[in-house]
Amino acid sequence: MSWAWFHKLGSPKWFFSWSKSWALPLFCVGCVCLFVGLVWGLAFAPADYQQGNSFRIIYIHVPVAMLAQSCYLALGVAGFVFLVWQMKMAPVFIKSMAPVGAVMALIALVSGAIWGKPTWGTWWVWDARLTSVLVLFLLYMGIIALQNSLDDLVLVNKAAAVISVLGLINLPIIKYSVVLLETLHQGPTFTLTKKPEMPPEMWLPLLFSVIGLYCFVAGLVLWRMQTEILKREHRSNWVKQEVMEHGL
Amino acid sequence: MQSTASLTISNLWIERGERDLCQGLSFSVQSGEIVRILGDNGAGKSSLLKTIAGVFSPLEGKISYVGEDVTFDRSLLQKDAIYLGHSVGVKSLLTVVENLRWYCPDVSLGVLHEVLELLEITNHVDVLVKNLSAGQARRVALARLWLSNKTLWLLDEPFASLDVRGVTLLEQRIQQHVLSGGLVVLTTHHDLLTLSSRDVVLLP
Amino acid sequence: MAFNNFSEFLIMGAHGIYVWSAYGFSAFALAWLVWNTLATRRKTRNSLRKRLLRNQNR
Amino acid sequence: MTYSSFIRSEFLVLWRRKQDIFNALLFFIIVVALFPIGINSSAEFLAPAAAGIVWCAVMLAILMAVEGMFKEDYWDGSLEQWIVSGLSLPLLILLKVIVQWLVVVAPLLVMMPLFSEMLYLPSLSFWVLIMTLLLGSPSLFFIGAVGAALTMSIKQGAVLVMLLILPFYLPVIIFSTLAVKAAEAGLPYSGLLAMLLAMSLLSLVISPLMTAIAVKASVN
Repeated sequence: MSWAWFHKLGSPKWFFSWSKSWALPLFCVGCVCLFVGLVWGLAFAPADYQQGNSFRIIYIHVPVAMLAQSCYLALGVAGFVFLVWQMKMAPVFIKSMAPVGAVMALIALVSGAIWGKPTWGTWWVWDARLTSVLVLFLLYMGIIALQNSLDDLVLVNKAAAVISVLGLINLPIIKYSVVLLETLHQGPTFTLTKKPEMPPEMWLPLLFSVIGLYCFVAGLVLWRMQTEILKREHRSNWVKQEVMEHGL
Repeated sequence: MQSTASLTISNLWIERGERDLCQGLSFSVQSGEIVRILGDNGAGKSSLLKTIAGVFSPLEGKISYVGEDVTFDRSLLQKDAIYLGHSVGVKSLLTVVENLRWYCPDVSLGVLHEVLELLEITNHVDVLVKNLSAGQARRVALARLWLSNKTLWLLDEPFASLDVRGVTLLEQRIQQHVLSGGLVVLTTHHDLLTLSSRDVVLLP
Repeated sequence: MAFNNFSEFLIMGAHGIYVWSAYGFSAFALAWLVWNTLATRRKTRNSLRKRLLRNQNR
Repeated sequence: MTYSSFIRSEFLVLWRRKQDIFNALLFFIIVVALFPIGINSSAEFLAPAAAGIVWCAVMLAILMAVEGMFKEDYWDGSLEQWIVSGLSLPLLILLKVIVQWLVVVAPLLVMMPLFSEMLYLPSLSFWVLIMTLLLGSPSLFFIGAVGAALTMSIKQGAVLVMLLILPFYLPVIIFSTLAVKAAEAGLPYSGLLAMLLAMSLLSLVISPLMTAIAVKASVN
């Protein structure tokens, strides 16, 4: 296997020009898929026979919760890559991804709480999944706070990587530990091994909105990374050219 | 202490935050030599010493000590070197003797007191360092130069906050060290009174 | 379509308030994220360009 | 510098700073006392909650003790001396954390019988509580050391360390209190104790390495 792509990814200049052709299309595809999925789910999918129409929150809740976890996984991997290979793009990625992940976790928490009210009759229960998403949110906020309070760039990079890697190691333990607390939450909607229990007209829109949100977030993160690269590489000639040539 | 040693820096680049320092710096130090690093504020004198000592790694370049490449693993050099930075690493909650015992645990009490007498801090042996003056605390740190038997000395502004008497003492010690085959790399704003040194100038 | 008319769609069998507030919050948060991303992008580019022009004039 | 002279000076410094440790213990006592006074002082409430109360207080007290563990070394230049000493930095950090653990946890354990009486802890779960403290607290110190190292260059870093580190402490507190509850209910609890031990061992391996990275990055 060729490792050329890996080294290319490590170069800010290459990454910048590559991401320029991907960010907008990804974002647009994401928006369209998300729109299709949400409208389909909100207006056309049949109501759940137990939960009625409140189950329609699933079409935003599940994608967002999945992303909150995927983002954290990605942060941990990026942190590891940085600590082992000193790849320059990894801290840029962490810096750009952390706020996005935090917003995802926050939406998951809020939409979950709102969904809980009609379903369980309470806004909040100390259930395994809710608690672990709350912890996830706190972890994201910790990373962001740490990055904002340190001012030396070398230290910011290392610190964010260290805490991301630690979080990645700890996340399974946290999940395992909170499972031991009581659980009210329904099981996972999608698993790789089993066919979904929902009828297709219910899970197909969900699939759309999941894929849509992934693309949406990918586009956003690419944009944020571009900004971060410009900030960090502002002394190099290609950035000067880039800034002067393209207005926005 | 080794009788012949050499430190060679070749094509060294150091990155500090936003700036590149020591762009492609090369020099070497042999036994019996004093090298004085000169340069404006912010030219990277302290960073250079820290890089040699292994506090951080250079962006590019090679550091070799007694013929071995130590760029990636500085432990060979570190076992044979003393580094004194801006903050000297003297613990304010330990007494003078405890501080020196921390750094040089193998020295006998007799030698310890001899050196303290030379440095004129005998009266304060059992005083916590936080109760000493800045100059006295500096002398406690400098006492390591008398107590340990290392070849390479990396001294960042060693004369800072020393009085005239202290400066003379330290210069004598450096001279003595160099004559017995030691290597000294130092930065200073003072003019060296009795020592002759080779200068390496860092351009910003 | 799972609903007969638009007002039924809005009410969602008494669950409308929950569904729409969840979606409202999500839309707000996502919109903030997009706005924040684009705004910092614009600000960074502008400030870099200004700095560059200032240096050129000097 | 050698490993043994390092350990000796660490003990000495901690001894000179005994007021700090004493403050952390006092803080522990006050937190424990808050629960009966603030919520409910009856045995029916306190007995089942005792392990949780003790663990919350222990966690906060340890966090207080650990949060600034590298600050002084950072400002007086000792960290640089550790790095250039030619000794292994992770090993030095490991030793430092172990010294801290001994000095803080030993008095906590000594005070435990008193607190178990004050909180009406059922006598059969007392030793399980002690076991959870012994097995679980090392990981609190190791994780806390990483947080302390990451924030040592910030003058007012205490709140940040809490924000950063407390989420990582959750599993320890969950496993510990569950173990005590299981013991009270007569269920097997050795699995939970093994979990605590595993976490302490895992953090013993990972934390010194991560802390070393943070220390090296902070000394700039």
